[in-house]
Amino acid sequence: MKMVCAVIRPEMFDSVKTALEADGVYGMTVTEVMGRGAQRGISLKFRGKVMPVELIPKVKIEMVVSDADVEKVIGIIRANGRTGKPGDGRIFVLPVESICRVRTDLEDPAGP
Amino acid sequence: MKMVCAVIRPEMFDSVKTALEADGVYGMTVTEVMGRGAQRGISLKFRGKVMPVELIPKVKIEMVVSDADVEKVIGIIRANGRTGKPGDGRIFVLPVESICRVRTDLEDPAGP
Amino acid sequence: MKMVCAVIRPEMFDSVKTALEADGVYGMTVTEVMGRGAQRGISLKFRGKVMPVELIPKVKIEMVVSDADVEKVIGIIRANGRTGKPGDGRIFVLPVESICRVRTDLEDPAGP
Amino acid sequence: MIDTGTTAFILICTAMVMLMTPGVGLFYGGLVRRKNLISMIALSFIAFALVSIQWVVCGYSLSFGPDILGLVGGLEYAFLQGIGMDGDGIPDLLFVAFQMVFAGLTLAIVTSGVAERIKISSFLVFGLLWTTLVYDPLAHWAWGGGWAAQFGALDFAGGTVVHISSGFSALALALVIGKRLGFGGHGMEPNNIPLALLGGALLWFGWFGFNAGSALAADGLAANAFIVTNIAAAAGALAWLCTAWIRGRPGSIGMISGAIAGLVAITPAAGFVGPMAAVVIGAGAGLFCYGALVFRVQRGLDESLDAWAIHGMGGIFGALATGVFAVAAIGGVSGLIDGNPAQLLIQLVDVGVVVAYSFGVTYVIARVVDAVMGLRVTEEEEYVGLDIAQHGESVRV
Amino acid sequence: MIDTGTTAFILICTAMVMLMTPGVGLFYGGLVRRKNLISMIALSFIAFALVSIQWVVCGYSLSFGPDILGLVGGLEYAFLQGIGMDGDGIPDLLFVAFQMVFAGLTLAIVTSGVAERIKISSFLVFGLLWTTLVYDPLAHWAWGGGWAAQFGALDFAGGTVVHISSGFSALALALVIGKRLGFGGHGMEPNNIPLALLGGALLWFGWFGFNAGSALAADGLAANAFIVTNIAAAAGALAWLCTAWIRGRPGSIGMISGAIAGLVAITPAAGFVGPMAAVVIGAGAGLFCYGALVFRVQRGLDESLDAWAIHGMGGIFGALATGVFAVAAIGGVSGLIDGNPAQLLIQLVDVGVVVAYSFGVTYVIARVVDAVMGLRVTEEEEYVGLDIAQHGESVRV
Amino acid sequence: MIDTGTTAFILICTAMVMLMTPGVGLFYGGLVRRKNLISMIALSFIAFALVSIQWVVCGYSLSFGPDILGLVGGLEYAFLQGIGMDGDGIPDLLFVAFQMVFAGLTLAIVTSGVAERIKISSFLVFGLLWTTLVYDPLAHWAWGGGWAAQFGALDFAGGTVVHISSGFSALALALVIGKRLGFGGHGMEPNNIPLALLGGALLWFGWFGFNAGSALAADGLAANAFIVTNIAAAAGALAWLCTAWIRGRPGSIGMISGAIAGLVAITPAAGFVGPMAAVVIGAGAGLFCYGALVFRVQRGLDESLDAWAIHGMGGIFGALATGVFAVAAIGGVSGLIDGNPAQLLIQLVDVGVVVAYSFGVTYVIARVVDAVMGLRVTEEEEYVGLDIAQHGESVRV
Ligand SMILES: Nc1ncnc2c1ncn2[C@@H]1O[C@H](COP(=O)(O)OP(=O)(O)O)[C@@H](O)[C@H]1O
Ligand SMILES: Nc1ncnc2c1ncn2[C@@H]1O[C@H](COP(=O)(O)OP(=O)(O)O)[C@@H](O)[C@H]1O
Ligand SMILES: Nc1ncnc2c1ncn2[C@@H]1O[C@H](COP(=O)(O)OP(=O)(O)O)[C@@H](O)[C@H]1O
Repeated sequence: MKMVCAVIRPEMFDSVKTALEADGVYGMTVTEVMGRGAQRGISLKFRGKVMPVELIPKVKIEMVVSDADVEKVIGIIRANGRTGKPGDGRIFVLPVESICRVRTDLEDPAGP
Repeated sequence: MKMVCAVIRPEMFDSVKTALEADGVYGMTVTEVMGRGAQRGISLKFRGKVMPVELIPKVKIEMVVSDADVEKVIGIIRANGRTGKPGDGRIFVLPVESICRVRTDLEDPAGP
Repeated sequence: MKMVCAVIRPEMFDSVKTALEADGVYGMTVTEVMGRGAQRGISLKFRGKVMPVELIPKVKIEMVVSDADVEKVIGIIRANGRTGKPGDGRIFVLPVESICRVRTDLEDPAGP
Repeated sequence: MIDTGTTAFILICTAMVMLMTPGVGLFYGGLVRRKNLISMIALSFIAFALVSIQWVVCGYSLSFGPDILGLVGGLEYAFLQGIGMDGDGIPDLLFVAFQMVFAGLTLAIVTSGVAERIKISSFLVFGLLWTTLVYDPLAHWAWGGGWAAQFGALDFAGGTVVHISSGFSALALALVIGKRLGFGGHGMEPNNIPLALLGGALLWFGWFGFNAGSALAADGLAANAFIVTNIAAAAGALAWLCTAWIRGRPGSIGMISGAIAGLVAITPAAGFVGPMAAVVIGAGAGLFCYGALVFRVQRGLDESLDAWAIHGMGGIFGALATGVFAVAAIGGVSGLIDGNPAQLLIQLVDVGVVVAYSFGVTYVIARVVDAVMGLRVTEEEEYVGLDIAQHGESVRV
Repeated sequence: MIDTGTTAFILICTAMVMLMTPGVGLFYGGLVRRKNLISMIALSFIAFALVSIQWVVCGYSLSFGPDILGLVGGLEYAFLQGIGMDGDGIPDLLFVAFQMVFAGLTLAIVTSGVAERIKISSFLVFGLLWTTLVYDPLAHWAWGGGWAAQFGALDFAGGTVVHISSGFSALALALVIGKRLGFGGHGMEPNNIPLALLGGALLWFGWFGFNAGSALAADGLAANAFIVTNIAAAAGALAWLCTAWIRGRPGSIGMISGAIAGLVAITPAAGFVGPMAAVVIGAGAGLFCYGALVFRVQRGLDESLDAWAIHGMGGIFGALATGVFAVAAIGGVSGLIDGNPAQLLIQLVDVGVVVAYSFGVTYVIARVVDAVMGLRVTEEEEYVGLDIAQHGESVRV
Repeated sequence: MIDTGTTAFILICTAMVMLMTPGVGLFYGGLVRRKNLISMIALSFIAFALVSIQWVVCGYSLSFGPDILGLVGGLEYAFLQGIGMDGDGIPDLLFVAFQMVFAGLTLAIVTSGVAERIKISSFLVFGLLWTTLVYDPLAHWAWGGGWAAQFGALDFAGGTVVHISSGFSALALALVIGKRLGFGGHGMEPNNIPLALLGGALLWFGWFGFNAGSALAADGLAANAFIVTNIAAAAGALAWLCTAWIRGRPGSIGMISGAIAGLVAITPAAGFVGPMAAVVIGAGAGLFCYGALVFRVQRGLDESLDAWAIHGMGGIFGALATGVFAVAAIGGVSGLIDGNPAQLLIQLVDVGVVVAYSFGVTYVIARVVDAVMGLRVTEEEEYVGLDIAQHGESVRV
């Protein structure tokens, strides 16, 4: 079980979500975040002075998926969240030890 | 040390928090998130057309607890966050390598 | 690769961010959260009655960094986010299995 | 003859009262859960738009048309036939507009009882029936020459017509539609208190148009209505704040609720009582409505946003207080203290009839609509929230 | 002689129209992406401040100075020379103020076309040119004794001057500045619908001052303008809501857009048509502008916040409807139905000229400014968002 | 004799000024940290409610009662005894109401100095003392026939009474209560800039009622006051914007602060100067207050929301500018440029006395309240935030 944690452009969120849906990936937790990454390459010039780039609104999607699905999910996010410009985002994969539901007392090892 | 990450109904948050308090679990970080899970089973019919279900407001609680406490915490969340209907939420357990305070320079291996 | 996850005072965020910047740590994802920790020691008395302390606004910074950088990052956060009073926050370190970009199809093992 | 000063005054007052409707929407919207915020604001707009059309089609005529047995107006003015730009003091069309915004607001207040669970289509149907069968007759009774006016009941700006009627109708509606899922057990904290306070501020502002405008002249009576309105609001806010303080913490929602309670209670009285009575009425209403709210919660009634406790009970308090504190020197009628105990009795009867009528008729309308098309969204829709389920929109975190 | 009632009325109406400008800012701000929310609100304030100064320097004189060939006013009143506290009905200075808030609002509406990508310095230059070269002549034509007034074109409160001009100017501007990065493919959902609804509520409120105040008297005509304004807004809201419903879900943004469409369309007509015509005009505008918006989206035009579809096309609809529904009994002029088909023709010509002039001149101004200093921020700045890039501020999550 | 036009005007102006108080609350609330947002809005409401009651009990009489040695009014009108619905031009009760909303607003502005750290109970006590011992005498001096009026000091709408007094009182209060924990080192960014801009918009809107209403007539003077108010606001906004631009980026908070600075500065002058002077006064105030703010920050003074820099220093600027730019043709009094240098001296003396009195007396009151019950919340409460600590409420993320 892995947690795929993708930080993407808010503008691409809808197409990513729809694409994941189409491929049967439903479970996700979404957070509006602010982020900074490769856009450090972006410099805003202001009255001659280069200003440090601030944080930019991003959307973080957390999906816990079975180990086998990790590649698929990453592929879908890349295919649908890409514009090719700095700021498209990052995907982190974290190990998950266990997952369960609140609704029942059963463990939920089979994943989402 | 584990991070117990529970995504629950906003409506149940207060009772979960109070119950955790009562059992001595104080440390927590709470985020308002949007989520989608088993409510994929829910279909909204609209003018005959079935509409895809959108994201629903949820509350994410992250608690770093000692390995021994994981089961207790999960039990409390289940006992107090359950309505028995789809949407009650999920709990993920992630491994944590270390934890420390900002306030002092000491490591904090004993957990929260 | 580790995820350093720091929950700090909103008031200290700017100086922490600037200090990280100065040391070449750019990539970060920031979330406004509510938290509760050692401030359980804080008691608000109200009309004689001690009130339970509620959740307080905090800022969560997630940074995925190479194993070697973990200590440095923690040091910077501590140096710049500390007031010495309860509420300064916690830092959790979580293992990360892999990290990649959305912008290209290349893996990104060298870290951020 | 048209007086430009008075006409200017009522024109602006009408606009101010119009602003109260989104004010109610923002106030209610801030108090519900985040997934229903848009829904509450939208319902207020929809209520207002619906009533605006109904009013020119038949509502005005039913309210202010030639009296039929003291019960309702005739349809002579349907489609505003014969209503023109002339008038006595103010243009007739302006009177129509002024009364229109009252009617729209009243339906918006009623949405309290069905918050977070009403089907928008059913609300449209219910709203149309309600404003026609409940609001219009009540307006006729009090202001259109109906039995209450003939009987001598005092209602300066709508304590019975607007507040008692909306409050008790919200209660009836809440009983028919049933509690929200999880009500009682679940936390249902306000999602956006600053928005609710902004809504409250717009209400307070608009209420000056509501009460002072009801003098239908820019004169001393309007000035009296204006100042007692502000005093009662302030007294209500402080009274509720302090009561809440004694029992816990002085929350801002309590403060603004107290202000609204004071505003409601002074509404029927504004043209009949003086400033010092306003302090008593405002503070009394703050305490009384606070009690009503506590009672409502204890009884487990899910009249969700307290139109009943604040508008309904505050309206009763105000109508009776009018019978107590009215002074002949201000509005030409004496109340209990000024030596006319009969007035209190008249007020009591009026209140009783209005409570019974609005609660009863609303209950029946709600049952009928529920039976025919269902008032309530499905359980899934309620879980998902009305913003998405009904409007296909959502408020980001 | 100054009439206190009328003066009181116009003073307050002026303040109400002023409030529409931040209303536009909040409305637009709620509709863009979060990283540009502050920018939209700030642009509306800046537009208003800029025009306020330009107006007293030369704008008023260009609009209302002695007529030059029917095209523009002379500079006799520059710096408000000779404008004093006396006047006919209302003080001359008040007329200046009343017209000033219209001019400021109009520029604020135009920001729709450049939302999320305009450079603030270029906007200042563009705005100054635009209000001087487009708005001022148009105001002169319709209200300052220019050719349109002489020709007999009817525009009660600014259907051509304010709405057609701002709508088509926004379109021209959008064509020059180009689409937002990612427009079409990317999701660009409203970041804050409640804020947009609040903005809409302020617009609705202020519009009473806009339309009724345009009677320049607190009289029956103002009352007529007031009530038809409300009716058209309500009808527009319901019409759009229902249309959207048939094709999907009845969103609140659609509802408020419909209300604005109704308000726009009734603007030129408010002093010429009666309440029942207002129902038709409002509902018609709701449908018509809905169609225009769908067309705009299908054509892939990034006139981002639909000033064209709602103000521009709604303004055309209203101007023509005025020619159809005008009744001599109300505004002294008959339209098609009242037996004067010529009026419709006059309206058509007026609309045509205003559309061509405002689109054409704005296009040229925009090209020139773009060539000289660049209208648009850099790609990086657009990605980062104008709040940070232009203002150095940001809205927290 | 009551004039309906004037009465209509002042009734509405009173309502508009009332709306400024929540406007201040929203403005301040948007500028503090999220954990104190509700607190700031609530404080403004509480200030207003408290003063509303105090005003009818004794405040009005202390301000406008029969003069005692030029210092304060007698208690003859306590409890509004003898104040009725008749009057000269407007009903006496309306004058009471109009002055009431000024008094309430002024205390709300003062909360700037104690933002994010005041104990609500102490604020109630402080507020009561402050409005009685500081505001009421100042109002008497300027408008109630006190020494300043006798001396010939000009203050059209409250430059000294409202703005200098609140600004310097906020400073005194800030010195007594001390800096916020972490002030200087910690980041204390505005939590909600759009809300602050909305608050600013309501202030700008209400200020028309404030300044034009102070003509106490719907006449040419009111029109003059109206237009110069708008011009000064616009000029102030643009001036501050450009200054901030030269030194960095043109933020929206700077823009709206500049507008408020312009509004403050034109307040005492609105009935004495013309439109072109207003451009100078507004722009000058924008620059001057910008400088004052920078100075305040450099000196490490935690007068948290800049009532001192904007209201206090802007008020001084405006009072002196009145002495410079006053023209006999407008308000009957000449200033320096119009050939009466003595007026500037009078203004200087007036300013000096008001600064000293309001700072001094406030300092003493604050020390006394601090000694008796403590002005400030505990360190824990401050850390947790006043929303939770004082009101038991919170704003969700
Ligand atoms: N090392 C990191 N740790 C945590 N979050 C990161 C890191 N690097 C990037 N991010 C997140 O990813 C977002 C997009 O990163 P960015 O570098 O702009 O994308 P790209 O590399 O595709 O251009 C950032 O805004 C930030 O939220
Ligand atoms: N696979 C997943 N990955 C991440 N978050 C998930 C996943 N599945 C569910 N969630 C989160 O849990 C929330 C509740 O899930 P849901 O399936 O509705 O609960 P339940 O299964 O108890 O009915 C979702 O809204 C989502 O935020
Ligand atoms: N065990 C925990 N699990 C998750 N988050 C925690 C935990 N303990 C503390 N936190 C987070 O850290 C924040 C600061 O903790 P706190 O104990 O107040 O800091 P400190 O220990 O430095 O005084 C809390 O508000 C909470 O968000």
